[in-house]
Amino acid sequence: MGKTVKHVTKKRTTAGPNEREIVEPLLYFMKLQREMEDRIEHKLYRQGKVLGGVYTGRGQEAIGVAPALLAQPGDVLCPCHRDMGAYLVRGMKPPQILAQYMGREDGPTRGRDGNMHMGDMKLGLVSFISALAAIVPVAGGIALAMRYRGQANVVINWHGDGATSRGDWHEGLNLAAVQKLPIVYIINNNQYAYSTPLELQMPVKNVADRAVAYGMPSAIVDGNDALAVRAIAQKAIAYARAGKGPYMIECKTFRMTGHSAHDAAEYVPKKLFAEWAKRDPIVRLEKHALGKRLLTKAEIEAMRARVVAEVDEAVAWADSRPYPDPATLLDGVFEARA
Amino acid sequence: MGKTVKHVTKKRTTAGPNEREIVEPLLYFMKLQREMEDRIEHKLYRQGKVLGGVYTGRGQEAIGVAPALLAQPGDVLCPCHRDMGAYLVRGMKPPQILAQYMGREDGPTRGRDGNMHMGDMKLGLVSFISALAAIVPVAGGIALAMRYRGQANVVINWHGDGATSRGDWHEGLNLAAVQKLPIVYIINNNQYAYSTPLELQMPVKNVADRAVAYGMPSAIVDGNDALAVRAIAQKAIAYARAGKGPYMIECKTFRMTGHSAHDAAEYVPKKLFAEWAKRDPIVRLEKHALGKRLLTKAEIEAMRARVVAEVDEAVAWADSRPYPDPATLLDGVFEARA
Amino acid sequence: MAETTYLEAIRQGIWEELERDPDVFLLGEDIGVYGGAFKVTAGMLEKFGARRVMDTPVCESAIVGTAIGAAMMGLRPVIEMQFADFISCAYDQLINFAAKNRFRSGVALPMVLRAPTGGGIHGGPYHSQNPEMAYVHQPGLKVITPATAYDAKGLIKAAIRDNDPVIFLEHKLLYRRIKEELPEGDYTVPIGQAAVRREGDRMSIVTYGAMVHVALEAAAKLSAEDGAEVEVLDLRTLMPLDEEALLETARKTNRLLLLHEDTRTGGLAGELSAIVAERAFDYLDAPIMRVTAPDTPVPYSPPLEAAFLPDVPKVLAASRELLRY
Amino acid sequence: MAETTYLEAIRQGIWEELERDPDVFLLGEDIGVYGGAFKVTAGMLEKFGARRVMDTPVCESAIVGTAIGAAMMGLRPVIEMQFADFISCAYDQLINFAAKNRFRSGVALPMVLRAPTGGGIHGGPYHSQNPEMAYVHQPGLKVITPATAYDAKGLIKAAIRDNDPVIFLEHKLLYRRIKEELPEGDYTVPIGQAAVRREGDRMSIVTYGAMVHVALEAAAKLSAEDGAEVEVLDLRTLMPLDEEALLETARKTNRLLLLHEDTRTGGLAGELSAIVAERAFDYLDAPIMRVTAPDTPVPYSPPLEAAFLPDVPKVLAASRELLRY
Ligand SMILES: Cc1ncc(C[n+]2csc(CCOP(=O)(O)OP(=O)(O)O)c2C)c(N)n1
Ligand SMILES: Cc1ncc(C[n+]2csc(CCOP(=O)(O)OP(=O)(O)O)c2C)c(N)n1
Ligand SMILES: [Mg+2]
Ligand SMILES: [Mg+2]
Repeated sequence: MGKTVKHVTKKRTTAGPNEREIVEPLLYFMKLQREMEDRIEHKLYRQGKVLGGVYTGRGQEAIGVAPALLAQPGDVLCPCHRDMGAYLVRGMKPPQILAQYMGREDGPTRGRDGNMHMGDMKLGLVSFISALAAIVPVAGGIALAMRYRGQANVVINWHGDGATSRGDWHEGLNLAAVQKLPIVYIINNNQYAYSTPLELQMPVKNVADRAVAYGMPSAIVDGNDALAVRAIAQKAIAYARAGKGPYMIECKTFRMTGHSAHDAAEYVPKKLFAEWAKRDPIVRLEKHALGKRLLTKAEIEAMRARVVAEVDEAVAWADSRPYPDPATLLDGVFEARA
Repeated sequence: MGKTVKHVTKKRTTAGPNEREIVEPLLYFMKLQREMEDRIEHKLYRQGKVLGGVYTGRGQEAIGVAPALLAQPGDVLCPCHRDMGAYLVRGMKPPQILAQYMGREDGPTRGRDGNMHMGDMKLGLVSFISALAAIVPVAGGIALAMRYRGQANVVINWHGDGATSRGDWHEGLNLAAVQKLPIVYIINNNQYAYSTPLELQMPVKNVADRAVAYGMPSAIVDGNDALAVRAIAQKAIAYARAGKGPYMIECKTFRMTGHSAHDAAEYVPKKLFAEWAKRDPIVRLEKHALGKRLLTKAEIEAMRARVVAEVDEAVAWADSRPYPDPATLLDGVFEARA
Repeated sequence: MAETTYLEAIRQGIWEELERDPDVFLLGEDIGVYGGAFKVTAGMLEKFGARRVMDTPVCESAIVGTAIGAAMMGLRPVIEMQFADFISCAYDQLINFAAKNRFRSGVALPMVLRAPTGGGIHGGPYHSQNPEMAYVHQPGLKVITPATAYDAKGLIKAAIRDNDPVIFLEHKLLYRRIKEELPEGDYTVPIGQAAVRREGDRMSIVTYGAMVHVALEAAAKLSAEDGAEVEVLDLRTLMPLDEEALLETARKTNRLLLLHEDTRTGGLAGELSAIVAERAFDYLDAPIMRVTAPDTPVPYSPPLEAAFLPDVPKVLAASRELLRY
Repeated sequence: MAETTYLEAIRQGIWEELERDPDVFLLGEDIGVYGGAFKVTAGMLEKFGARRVMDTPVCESAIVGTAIGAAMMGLRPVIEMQFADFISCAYDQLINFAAKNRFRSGVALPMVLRAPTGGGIHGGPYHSQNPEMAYVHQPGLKVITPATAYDAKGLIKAAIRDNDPVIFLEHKLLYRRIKEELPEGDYTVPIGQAAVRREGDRMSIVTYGAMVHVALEAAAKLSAEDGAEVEVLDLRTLMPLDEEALLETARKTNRLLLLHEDTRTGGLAGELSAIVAERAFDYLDAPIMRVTAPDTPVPYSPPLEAAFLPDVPKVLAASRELLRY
């Protein structure tokens, strides 16, 4: 009755030919996410312009950005609260995103919801809800619709380690696996669910150990290595697109912040922050790009400046936009009557 | 990253020394369950004396009876709808059970609920609810209470293959495994959930393959071999009792009936019934007992007669009992005020 | 023409929508080979194939989640919960994901959740519940409770064509007990319109689902025995609620009896009473009365269940009290 | 003596019960090392140890199920849901297992589920909800909604000592915003008793939770500006409901304004209205009015949220209309 759980582990740090064309957008979108989130957390939130909970993906940007860059038109992305990069890649614009955070009329939810709780089906972006893992069976339904229509598309569904403890996660993965739906699950294992460390969440060493319960291939990857994430995501997406069924990727990473802006993360041993700071995915990719002469220092500096300017402009625009009209509050609960 | 899933498979058909003392109660309670359920399904239900859904464990009796016989005082049993044998072993009496089925005042739920939806905490028997797998985290809470109180007791929790698709199953197993709670899960894999065959339920060959997701030891056993079920249950109970955590046992078996009394099971290939009829656990144990001269033909015949007489008497008694007084309907929703 | 049962009417409605619209598909436990626990989907797998009639594992939350995802993509999933009691396992998906999706993101979810509700079959606490209020109370869900075969067919078709998530509650006691001749061909019944089932001037009984038949029987008795003509209003849809029809009958008869099989506290009757007390207070000549199940789980034993369920004698007693007031 | 906040009052109450009764223990997400999302359980892990303060994975249904099992064995689990919005993930365990256990099997479940509810902190659709009606409507659950620090402490202690499952809803807006001096030593507040917070004769506002403070502010204004003395009844417990206190104030002032932060249709106000329309109809001099949130999800953006939430101006407008009637 023995059975072997095999995890494909990718640690590749090279992207093969055309590497510059691959690295440049990776770096750009990771930087853009970083700058957006820094601005939101360190400026707008403290200024009281962004309200409610603020969650960032600082240090985890590779996980959202790299797979999103591989998605094709018609593919659908279901990111979670630390995956702003996926939204940016897919074409949601910084001004819109900031309008969302600031509760303005021009955000994708028109002030109805906040932070990353937004989507745009025209861009293939689904608005997740707070209940962790509730998106997982929904992602399955989207994949089912693709197959129903005979489209060779896939769903990419991100979530954290903590979400894997929930019933919806199990039900969603099981149904997707029984039905061999085209989904890639990308799990950011940042070692905490709020204040709860892995050993209080799960009795296994790796989230990917659970893929065997669904007869699903899985891989574990260094989530702070953008090229490694890209390589395995490419494989997983191809697998799902070929109709072979779902694929699970566990990205080992670390949450370089508290759970949200109000959380000082005193429960996290300080040395872990120091250790993981050395593995910053942006710094690593820059080094790689410089070392392999894919980008010059000047180009990287120009990219930084561009990102800052974009975010400056986006903030100014979003902040100039009006709040939604309270008279519209009742609209949109149901379809408007003809 | 390789990891090996190992299932301990027990196919032992001998119980070692004192075998007669082991085989006799096993056979008696299996026969008693069979007779009770035959009477309920083929007589009382057709006579309209038992109402609602009627589910039997015909052909699966070893799975409820053998582990229950190993339970000690203070252990708590959480059986499901096909495990009447576990109730009988634990001391719930046939007259009471029949009063329950017949909606009489004297059933353990006083007519509030029907069929196997009953319990008696004094006997260590928990009343499960219909929602499949809802009992699983509840079993965990009971086990937690045992540990909280420093009792070296265990919980035995039965359910079917179908229940393993539900979120509560996952949440319950995960929490039990994280907390190393003293629980033995006994899964009757009878190859169907209502009309749904295994391949539409789960993407793995064995339910026990899923134990690896919870870092939990597991075993697969021939569920129609009472002594084999007993042997592995003994091991699992010892493991849990020693504080090592939960243990999963998958019993391969077959549902020798429709899902419930109204279901002709036309979706089940006829030949499967024929095949599995040959493996009837009662017939097998009788053969074993006769072959090893543990019991004589006369003893087995006497046992049969005793069981029939007991059930005759129980039916007569239950049928003589009154229905609950409708004036009591409102009682017991909340604690009665002093 | 032959008469069609309530169950067969729903089956026909779904069947016709499957034929009419290739985006309609079914999802649920035992709906395929078995044809559903109550056989509402019998024959559909054979006719439409596994792509459109999909058997699932036992995973209510994932079934609803899958429907949400498919609906987001423009498909029109019609899902079956084996008993309405098990909708609770998918509660979060329904009230938090399905109900709020359009409001939050502007994306329509054209999906229908069907489930058999109600008591009277000795199903006990877990096969007899009436869960409508959990969903009526959640902004963003429509809730439909047909009482006749005609409505069952017309409303299931309207529900499938609706662009919002619909909870479609079929009273299992009616499945095979009521029937009527149905018109040939396609028709729908508009969502959100109540129907006066019997005209009267002395008092009104406002109800829905299986209780419509109890109300009609009581009204007939009150006419025959008491000479009192009682109006019976069948709400048909609980959300959106036909407030105008409710107010109209209240203003007409000035005496209101609210009747439902669901338990009392927090049941729909409270909401109906509040609407009338707010908007037609001056028309009332008597207290608004409620006949409902008491605040207990649904009991299994026949005499307990009979005591639990509203029935004709209970409605008669309350009506006579109201008429005397 | 120093004043104690609402939050600190709950914390004290739990702390004292942990000290008093070794069968009391806590279970929830991030309640240990972190002390809970709102810090209600801060310091308890350090003081009482991991046996009695247990951090769990993110699994609401299993948390409730675990509490049910432990309570069956006679322990007294007090569980925390991080936000009341997530109780929905455990809905089935609550309404089907916890609520019905005593009725079905006679086994008591002394357990408490605590959760922060309500809006006003720009938490958006998933961190602002008021889920009380899902549980008030389910026979077998008690539902408590304290409005003051005194009550919060007295009621959490009463809830922990109660032998039935209790849903204890803490309004997060009150956590740090209100405080008062508390008596020294042990006290409880009886479950099921409303409190008149302000006496009046012209009309009554019946409410609970954070809205008690809105009602009091409005009543003060009506006294000062309109010379109208308005009675304010704080229900404190929604199930069991203090019907007598409700009827008494209705009979006294003859004009009723029902106020809650929960959405309108199917909200508690409907139930209250029905009770009064049934049992005190002849005392009413005016329609029963409701001020509630509208039937939408809770919006995030400040002006939308302000439009959504009942507030003093809205209560004043409705009160003046009622007083004029
Ligand atoms: C069902 C549910 N319970 C609780 C929460 C509160 N909550 C929000 S995020 C979070 C931790 C999530 O951990 P993980 O999935 O690992 O994601 P991370 O934030 O670490 O990326 C919790 C408990 C929630 N959103 N949903
Ligand atoms: C949550 C839930 N959904 C649906 C049902 C209806 N139902 C009752 S038993 C059953 C099949 C159970 O299959 P399994 O767990 O394999 O047990 P078996 O009956 O085969 O022993 C179903 C679908 C239920 N009881 N609970
Ligand atoms: Mg995490
Ligand atoms: Mg089975």
